[in-house]
Parts: sequence; C-alpha cells; structure tokens
Amino acid sequence: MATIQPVVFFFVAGVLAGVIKSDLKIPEALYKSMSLFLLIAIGFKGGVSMAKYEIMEVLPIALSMVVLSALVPLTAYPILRFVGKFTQADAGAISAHYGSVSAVTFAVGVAFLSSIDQPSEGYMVLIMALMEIPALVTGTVLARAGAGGEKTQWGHLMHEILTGTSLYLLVVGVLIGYYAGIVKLVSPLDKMFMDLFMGVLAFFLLEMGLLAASRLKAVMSKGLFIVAFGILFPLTAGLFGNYLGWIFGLSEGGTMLLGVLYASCSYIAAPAAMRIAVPDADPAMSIGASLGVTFPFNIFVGVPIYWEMAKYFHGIAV
Amino acid sequence: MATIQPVVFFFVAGVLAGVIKSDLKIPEALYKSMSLFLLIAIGFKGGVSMAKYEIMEVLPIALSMVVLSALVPLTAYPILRFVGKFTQADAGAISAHYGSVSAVTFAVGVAFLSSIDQPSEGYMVLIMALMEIPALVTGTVLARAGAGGEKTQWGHLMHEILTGTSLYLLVVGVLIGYYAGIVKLVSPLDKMFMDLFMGVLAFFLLEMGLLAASRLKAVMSKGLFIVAFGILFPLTAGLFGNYLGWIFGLSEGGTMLLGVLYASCSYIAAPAAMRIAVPDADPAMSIGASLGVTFPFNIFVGVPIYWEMAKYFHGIAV
Amino acid sequence: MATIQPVVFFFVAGVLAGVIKSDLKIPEALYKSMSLFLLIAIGFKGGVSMAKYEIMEVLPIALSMVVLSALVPLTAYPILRFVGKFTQADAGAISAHYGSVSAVTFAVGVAFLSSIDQPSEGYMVLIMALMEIPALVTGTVLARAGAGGEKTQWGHLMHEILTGTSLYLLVVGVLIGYYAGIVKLVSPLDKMFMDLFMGVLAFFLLEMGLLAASRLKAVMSKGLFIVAFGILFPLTAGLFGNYLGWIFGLSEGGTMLLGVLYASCSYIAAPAAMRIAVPDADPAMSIGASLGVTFPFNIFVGVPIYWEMAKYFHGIAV
Amino acid sequence: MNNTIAMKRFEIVVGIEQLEQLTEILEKTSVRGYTTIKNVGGLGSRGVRDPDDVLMEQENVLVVLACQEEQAQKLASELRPALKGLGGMCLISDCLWLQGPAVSY
Amino acid sequence: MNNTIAMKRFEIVVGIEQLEQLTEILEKTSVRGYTTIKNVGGLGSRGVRDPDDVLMEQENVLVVLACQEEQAQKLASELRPALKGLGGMCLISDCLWLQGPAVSY
Amino acid sequence: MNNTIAMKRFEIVVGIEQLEQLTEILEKTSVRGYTTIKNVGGLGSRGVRDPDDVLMEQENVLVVLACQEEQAQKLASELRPALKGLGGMCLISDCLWLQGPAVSY
Ligand SMILES: Nc1ncnc2c1ncn2[C@@H]1O[C@H](COP(=O)(O)O)[C@@H](O)[C@H]1O
Ligand SMILES: Nc1ncnc2c1ncn2[C@@H]1O[C@H](COP(=O)(O)O)[C@@H](O)[C@H]1O
Ligand SMILES: Nc1ncnc2c1ncn2[C@@H]1O[C@H](COP(=O)(O)O)[C@@H](O)[C@H]1O
Ligand code: NA
Ligand code: NA
Ligand code: NA
Repeated sequence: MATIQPVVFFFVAGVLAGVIKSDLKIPEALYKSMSLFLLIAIGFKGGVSMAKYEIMEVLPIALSMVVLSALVPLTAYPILRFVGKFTQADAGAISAHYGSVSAVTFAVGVAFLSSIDQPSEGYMVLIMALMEIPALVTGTVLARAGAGGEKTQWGHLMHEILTGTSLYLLVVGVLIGYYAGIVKLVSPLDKMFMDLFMGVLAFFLLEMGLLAASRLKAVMSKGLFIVAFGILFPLTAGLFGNYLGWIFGLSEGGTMLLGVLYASCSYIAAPAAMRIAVPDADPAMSIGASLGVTFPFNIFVGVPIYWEMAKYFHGIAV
Repeated sequence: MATIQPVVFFFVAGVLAGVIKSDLKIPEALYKSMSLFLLIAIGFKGGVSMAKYEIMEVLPIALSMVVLSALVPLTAYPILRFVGKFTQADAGAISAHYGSVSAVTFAVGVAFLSSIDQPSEGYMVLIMALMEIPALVTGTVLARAGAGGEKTQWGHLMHEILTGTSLYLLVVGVLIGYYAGIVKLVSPLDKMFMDLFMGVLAFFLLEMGLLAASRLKAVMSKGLFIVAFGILFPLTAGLFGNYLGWIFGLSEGGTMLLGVLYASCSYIAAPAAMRIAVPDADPAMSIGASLGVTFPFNIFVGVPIYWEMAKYFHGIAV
Repeated sequence: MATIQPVVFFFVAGVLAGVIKSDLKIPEALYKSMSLFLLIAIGFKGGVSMAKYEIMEVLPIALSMVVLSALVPLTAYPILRFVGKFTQADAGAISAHYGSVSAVTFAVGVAFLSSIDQPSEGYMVLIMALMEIPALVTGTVLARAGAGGEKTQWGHLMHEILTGTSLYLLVVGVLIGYYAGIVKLVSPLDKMFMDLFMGVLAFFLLEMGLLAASRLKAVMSKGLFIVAFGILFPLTAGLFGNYLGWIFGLSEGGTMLLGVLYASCSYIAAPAAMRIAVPDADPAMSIGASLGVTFPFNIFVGVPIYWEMAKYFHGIAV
Repeated sequence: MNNTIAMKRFEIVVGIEQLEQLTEILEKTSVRGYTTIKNVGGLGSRGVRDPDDVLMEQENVLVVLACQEEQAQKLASELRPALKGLGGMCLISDCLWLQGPAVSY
Repeated sequence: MNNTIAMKRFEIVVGIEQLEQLTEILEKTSVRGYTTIKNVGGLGSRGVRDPDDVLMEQENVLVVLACQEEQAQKLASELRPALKGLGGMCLISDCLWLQGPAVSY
Repeated sequence: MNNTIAMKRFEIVVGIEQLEQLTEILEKTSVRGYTTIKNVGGLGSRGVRDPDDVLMEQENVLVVLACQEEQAQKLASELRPALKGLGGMCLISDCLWLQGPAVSY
C-alpha cells in the first residue's frame, strides 16, 4: 500500500489548531494568493503535458466526460431531498457542490500518482475546469424548477461561472502551459509553478484545516445524515467516475483522477455561484458538508480507494 | 525570429479578465510583495554579474548614459505640449514618466536575452536605478518653470526620489548581489531571487494586465494622439538608446537593454514623485498612456524591435 | 575567519531605510506569511534531520537543556531589577524575553554553520521550541510573586504558550519533517521549505530592520544601561549555553547553536505572552531591547563569537 | 458654534455588491462629497455578515455623507424606494460642518 | 423628515479582544442589527493603540448600532456595568432611521 | 439618559498624508481620546479617492473624537485655520458619553 503523503498532515495540523483554539491564523491575502497560484499551477502542469497530445483527438472524449458529470448532481438531489429532507433550494445547492470539483482534492490525487510514479493524461485538468459548468447549471435548475419566487438570473449566473476566477485561471494556466510546452520554454516558469506546487499545497492545506475546523459546528447541527452522505456519496460517485474512465480507455492514473473529480466536491466556486443562483439556500450547510466531511475523507481515505478502484477495473480489462 | 516569451501572455490574460469583467483579483499585499521582490531580484542579479567587472572602470560610462537620458523628457515635452496640446503641468509630468523607466519592461528585456542566450552588462541595472533622477528632475522643471503657483517642494521631491522604494531596493539588491558575488555566497539566495524570477514576473504581469484594462478608459478619452505618442515615442527613444549603447561600446545585449531603458516608461515611481512635484497634473493621463499603451507595446513588439536595432548597429560596427 | 552572510545585510538595509525615512514598507500580510513559513521551515528541517536519530536516546538530553534554560531569566532578573532599577513587572517581563528564544537568530546561526559546512544535531530545533515554556513561566513568576494586584491568569497564560503560533508551528514542522524523513518523501516539500529558506529570511530581515529602526527611540529613552545589558547579557548566556552543550556532548555545531539559543531573545512570542501574564509591564521596553540591541548584536557579532566559544570548549576536550 | 453650517449627516450601510448602485444614486442627487469605509461586518435582517470569512464573501460598506437640508430631502426621497434593493440601513442626524476653504457638500 | 423613525445611535469602541464579550451583551439585549468596523486604532486611557503594529497586537473595533428608545435604555443599563471590563468608549446620540422594507432594529 | 455626560462628537476625514499633522493638533489641544479608521475612500473637492488603487496612493483616514464642550470650542478654533492645509471635512454633533471607569475625554 502507498504511504500517506506528508503534505496531507498539514490539513490535520490546521484542524487541530482550530480545535485547541490556537491563535494560528493565515493572512487572508496569503490564502487568496495561494488559491490563485494553485489554479494557475494545476492548469500549467496540465497544459504542459497536453502539449504532447493531439488536442483534436482527445477533445471528444474529454467533452463526453464533462457532459456525463451532470449525472452526479442529478443523483445527489433525490437523496438529499427525500432521504435527507432538505428543502428544494438546499438540496439543489448541495447537489451543485457535489457535482462540481475541488482543485485541491485533484491536486492531492496528482501528488499521490506522482509519489507512486504513475502517469496520467494531461487533459484531465481541462475536464476539471469544465466540469463546473454542468454541475452548477444542473444544481440551479434542480433548486429552482417550478419553485416560483424571483426569476433565476441566468445571465448573471453564466457570467459568474464562465468568468469566475477558478475556471478562468485553470484555462489560462492550461493555455500558457500548452504554449510553453509547444515552444519548449517551460523552463524558468516550472521553477515556480511545478517545483513549489507541493510546498504551497502544504500551506494551503493548513489553512483548509483551520477552515474545516471552523465549519464543524454547522455539520454537527445536521447530524448523522450529512456525515453519511458526505462519505458514501463521493464513494459512489468515485466508483462511477472510475468506471467511466475505464470505459473511455484512460490510463490507470487518468481513470483514478476521473474518479477523484467525480467524487470531489467544491467549496470555493460553487458557493459563490449558488449565492447568486439560489440565494435562499443556506451556504453554511453545503460548505460544512463539503469542507468538513467530504474533503478530508477524500484526501485521506478516498484517494487511495479510488486508486484501488482504478486498478480493479483495469484488472478486468486484462 | 525569436519566439514570444510565454510569460507575457499572463499580461494578455490579465487584460482579458478585466475586459470580460471576471472577478479575478490580485490581493493588494501580493501585488506589493511582488514589486518588492522584483526590484530586489533585478538588483541582485545585476549586482552578481557586476562582481565580474572592475566597478571604477565602468562608472564613467554608466554615469554618462544616465545623464544623457535627460534628453528623453526634453524631447517628449515639446511634442506633448505643442502637438498634443497638453497643459504645461501635464506635458511635464508625462515627460517625466517617459524619461523614467519601467523595471518590469527591463525584466522582460532581460528574459528575452536569456531565452536567446545573449549576455549583457550587469551594470545596466545600476543605470536603470539612477535614470529616474534626471527624468523626474527634468520633468518637474519643465512642468513648473515660470508657472508661478506654489513653490516647488524640491527638498521633499529629492527625498521622495532618492529614498523611494524603487531606487532604494534596486540599489540594495545591487550592493548585496555584488557582495554575494565577491564572497562567493550567491548560492542559497539565488534559489529565490533568480530561480523564481520568471514565475513571480508571470503573476505580476497578470496583475498589470488587470491594471492596464482598468486604465483603458482614461486613454480612450484622449483618443488617437496618446496612442500614437505611446507607440512612436518609445520607438524613437529606443533607437536613440540603442545608438548610444553602440557608441559607448556595450555588448549587443547591453545595447538593446539601453534601448529598452530609454524606451520604457514608469508607472510606479514617477506617479508617486509627480504627485508631490506637480500636484496639478492629472495622474490618470500619464498612468493611462504608460500602462495602457507603451508598456504592452514594449513587451510585445518593442523588445524584439530594440533587439533588431542593436543587431543592426553592431552590424555597422563590423 | 568566516565571512559575513550576505543575508544579514538585508537587516542593515531595513534599518537604513527606517533611518532615512524611505517609504519602503513590507505589507503586513507578507510579514505574517513569512513568519509562518520560517517557523514551519525551521521545524521541518530539524525534523528531517531528527529522522536519523533514535528519538528516545536524545530526549533526556534535550529536556535537560530545556529545563536548565530557566537559569537564564533567573540570572537576568536581579540584574534588571537592582542594577537597571526596573520595576518588578518590567524586570520580570524582560527576563522572560531573554530566557525565551528568537527563531530568526537561530536560523542565522544555522545558515552560518551551513556556510562553513558544519553539521549540528537536528533536535536543537525541538529544544528551541520547548525553551519558551520555562522562560515565560519563570519570567511571569518573577514579575508577579508577592506583587498582589489581579490574580495571574495561569490557565490563560499556559494556553497562550502551548497553543501559540510559534511553538505550535515549530512542532508541526518537526513532526511532519520527521515523518517525511522516515517515509523518504522529503522531496517535493524541500523545494519550498529548504531551498527558499534563505531567500525568505532575506526579506524577513529587511522587515526586521525596519521594525528595529522604529524601536530605536524606546531604547534610547532608557539609555546606556539597556544597551550594555542587551550586549553583555547575551554574551554571558551564550557562554553558558556553549558550556552546557559541551558538557552534554553535543557536536561543535550543536554546542554553538545551544549558545545561540541561550543568548537569543524573543520579540514575537514573549511579548504576546507577557501582555496576558504581566499586563502592567511596558512592552516597548522589552521589544526595544530585544529587537533594537540584542538581535542585531547576535546576528552580526554574537554568532561568530559563539562559534569561537564552541571551538574553544571542544579544544579543551581534546 | 462659530463658523459652522447646520447640516444633515447620512450614515448608510449596504452590502459591497450594492455599492455601485448606491453611488449612482448619490451621483444622480449631485452629492459633492461622501466617505466610504469598506471591509465592514455586522448583523441585520440577512443575518451575520463577516468580511473576514474567506469562503463566503459577505462584506458591507459604510458610507458617511454630510449635506445641506435641501439636498438631504432630495437624497432621502431618492434613497427610500431604493432601500428595497439595497437592504442595510440609513440613519439621518443633525450635525455642524466646520467651515474651511473646501466646499464639498 | 418623512418616513423616518426616531432612534438612538450607539457608537462603541472596544479592543478586539473584547468584541466577543460585547456581542454577547448585544445578543442578550436582543439587538437585531449592528455594524462592526475592525482594524481601528486610537488613543484612550490605555494609551495609543495601533492596529498596524505587527509586534504588539492592539486593535480596536468600532460598533455602530441603531435601535429604538426602549431598547436603548435596556442596552445602556446592560453596557454601563460591563464598561469596566470592556474599556473604550460608548457614545449615544439621536438619529432618524429611514424606513425601508428591512426591519433590523 | 442616566449616567451619561453631554459631549461633542467630532468626525474628521483627511488624507492619510495629513494624519500626522492632525494628531499634532489633537495633542496640542490635550485631547485624551480619539479613534482612527484607515483605508477609507470617498469623494470630495479633490475628486474621488480610492484606497484600493495600487497605482495612485490616495487613502483617507476618518477620526472620531468625543470631548466636553469647553475642549470642543478649543479644538474647533484650532482646527478651523488648519483645515486649509488638511482638506477633507470636519463634522460636529451632540452626543452622550456613557460613563464607565475610564476617563479618556
Ligand atoms: N460632504 C462630505 N461628506 C462626507 N465626506 C466628505 C464630504 N466632503 C469630503 N468628504 C471626505 O473628505 C475627503 C477629502 O475631501 P477633499 O479634501 O475635499 O477632497 C473625501 O475624499 C471624502 O472622504
Ligand atoms: N440596527 C442596525 N444598526 C446598525 N447596523 C445595522 C442595523 N441593521 C442593519 N445594519 C447593518 O446593515 C447590514 C445589512 O443589513 P441587512 O440588509 O438588514 O442584512 C448589516 O450587516 C449591518 O451591518
Ligand atoms: N474620547 C474619545 N474619543 C474617541 N475615541 C475614544 C475616546 N476615548 C477612547 N476612545 C477609543 O477607545 C479605545 C480604547 O480606549 P481605552 O480603553 O480608554 O484605552 C481607544 O483606543 C480609542 O480608540
Ligand atoms: Na464532483
Ligand atoms: Na524611458
Ligand atoms: Na535566550
């Protein structure tokens, strides 16, 4: 079995600091700077390795996987609405979060693969960038269909999604990385965007631990259901992602990453979008479930499991 | 022809984010931290390579080039005053901006040279640091000579110029880099100030793109003249810089860098100084021209042209 | 004799900028981010090299050196109280500062050793982390014993010390570094926490110079005594630390570092703790002495002297 | 007090996302001076808003504005209908403007 | 003025370390709205407090609160004994609340 | 209201570059308390000032100060001539100081 990445213990350190009420604080500007860095760096890395593919060849596959990801919120919604007894607005908003993705979870998955020397398809990062669109749109439709109230601000929402920082910087990173790969000028930029990636991730996870600790109360208030959902749903979604990856003929690493994408859950882009699209949903609940339950589950337990799933499917293939 | 550096596309990404009204924002603390970094790093790099020269030998040449740079604002002023119909205050202030230099444009020039493996004189950075003095003093005199009004606060202005962050940090960087070069302890510092230079520049250009986009309106209001001036003037100044560099016997790389220095235009140090020296000038105009027109022109089109100029002059020499 | 590290000249540059009233300013978020970085990085580096020892073997020695460090404030107190004529509260609080340690001074010591290729024990960093406890507790007792007034908030104080950012992050760094060392996954994290250490230290020293300059007035007000104390006391404490290190059989490098720890003086953790424990002490005085006198003395003059002391003691041993 | 003008003081708190809308109203009323403080938090009908929360961006802005009676009437009648979209609060009180050379009211 | 309610305006400055204690008092008095500004400095009985000083953390917070007369009486009598532990200052003045749809007072 | 002292409240907005000059005037008038809020923007006779603009540093600071009538007179007469150099605005209004143990007025 693969050893746990040292970097994820920074998350534990953050949670612990929150629990023992340490005065440890990450300056807001640092947190925001690191988000920007991670998005560009993830994109850049993906772009550089995409330079080795024929883009046109992979595009149809990539788009299919993006479109199919709309199944994730569509599955989450009835469970939340009818088993979890959430309001329509909350169930829709949480579905949007789980259909969307977490770039940091993806990054932990990539780190896992590189620690066991497994390659993966560079365009996975493009899939990640685009997966937000079906998830947020589907979640919004679910939250508002037939609900009356104010008209959904579709124009505003689509603008928020398409020009939102996360999608925008991932795409910028991909394009510049791709160009740098093509003209063979990756070099001085990789010193920052590749070499420092893990170190920045460490700091970022420390802050995410602090944030998760501050959200635990919101999770507790909803009790067992949200914990069970926050663990069982990503497992199912991860299985489905792995299955699709295998069907589409991705490498073992790519298969696992698609599992991670389907299983992971947004806590940055989705809350911002849902505030506009579904203002009557309670953001504390979706952020609590996403950051307080699913995120830690995925980086500690989920990622190795999704890898086992990928190996299992590829075993069948043989 | 040399390929365009991937790093400059971060500027494009920033402009575009501004144009499509993305919510992308660079935290102010990050912007300021990166300015400090770039100034020290540029100085440090120059200082390290100066450690290979006899300082006393190059000082007279360097100082001559600094003094001659006063010709740049002296040429800009009548064009702005009589062709552009600017007020005396505005014409003087804009002259000061164009006589002064942009460390980031210089950095792009250096990156260009290193991507085509061309050496240059380390003391160019010292010239850059000192060029602010004649530009800002000349610009102020032009703006205020015979204008009446409040007395020019020369003491305050000289203090602002000489202790201002950009001049100060460039000189600190040069001195410490020089010392590190002499005692052969460049090593652990270069991991930060040299290896990360391009990565930080990428981020910085992203922010500069955002800033430039936010200034476009001010430029448009003045219309065609300012766009024409913002392109044609640096071309002329760059030609003059290249000519001087060749006359003074600089290497091809150094010649081109002197062209870049003469052609480049300040948007950080000069606005701060002009606010004190010429308070009745409109800063929006000079920053708009500098950042919205000349800066992008220089990094995309100017730098390769100045390089062709340098090669042309050195071709004559042969 | 060893050459002065280039990095310490950033401190000089900071002081000078303050003295000439440059507008140079380090954003607060950058200062705080760098503190976090340095604490984790110092811990991480120590933890990685601790992975080569049997922890249980070194623990008794380490703890003894921590406990004995309580002698430092116990010695400082009577000097401050009866020679310096400070109030009981001030004398106690300043003692706590001098008994405590400065991670940056320690870092300069480590940089000194690595520039002359001398090894040292990794667990020194653990000693540093723990030394705060006896110093702050002893200082508080001295400041408040028999003083009446409000009851000392021991619970609050111990919570502040044990969960305070500096102790917490050092320990987090040690643990994760140790783990990374054991599982042999130091690699992508070292790109940040080791390679960039000196560069970040350079920036941090620049800010510390600015801070020291802003504190000079407070020091001047107390006059000669505080300057004499701020130089002579660390020399004595450093001698004592070196003596102990030699007795305990540390390497020459480790001996010197113990000297540095005993000689160095806190200006971050101690002020925060003393504000709670001894609210009637004047923080300006202790921070002034610590940052305005002892810190610069230690990094420029002290460190090389403590190294000579270490060599002297180990010479005896032979 | 000497050298003072009786004036009205407005103190308005809205979400940062409504600031543009608010300044448009101020411009429309030809207000000649106001002061804005960002990064403000608080409690109101929409619950707690904490500008330090990095995950949920909820920042208020406080606007202080002094103007003469007549303009105050105009401003109040412009603001009242807009409050529906703006939320937040608007307080009005009396004050004296200490006269100096600048006339930004 | 039309469409306004007469109210009391509280303006409280305390150290950031006392903010929690203050908001507890506000909650106890069932206050339904207030506004907080952090990163505030000043001079008071404890001397100068500068939030920009990175070595000595001394930050004040300013709280503005509008409520009706009756609640103001209650709040003032709760705040007065607490001022000993809170320090700082508490100013009370008259103001008008411009009526909108939200009722957070 | 009980346990309150009638006081004057000053609310001053100046550019950050004038803050030192302002605090010197306050010291000269032996003021014993004031509160400062930095990073403030606004519109005035010098046009828009936006503290978030990284290229043009234009930051205002808002100072709130409560003092007794007598000192208020002194302060107003010191401030008035200085306003020329200071710019900005200075509002004066009535308020009540809720009495606590600290006397910083
Ligand atoms: N009528 C007003 N109401 C509120 N604030 C004002 C007013 N006039 C000026 N100010 C503030 O004072 C600052 C400086 O004003 P000035 O010196 O006139 O440009 C402005 O940027 C505003 O923040
Ligand atoms: N009674 C009040 N006193 C002071 N501030 C208030 C009051 N009511 C609302 N606010 C402020 O206005 C903001 C927006 O209010 P609301 O739109 O009602 O949520 C709140 O977050 C508070 O900062
Ligand atoms: N007279 C006053 N006017 C305005 N603000 C004051 C006044 N007195 C105290 N303050 C504020 O209250 C804070 C705490 O006061 P204190 O607890 O007396 O040190 C000070 O730092 C000031 O920000
Ligand atoms: Na997902
Ligand atoms: Na120039
Ligand atoms: Na010590």
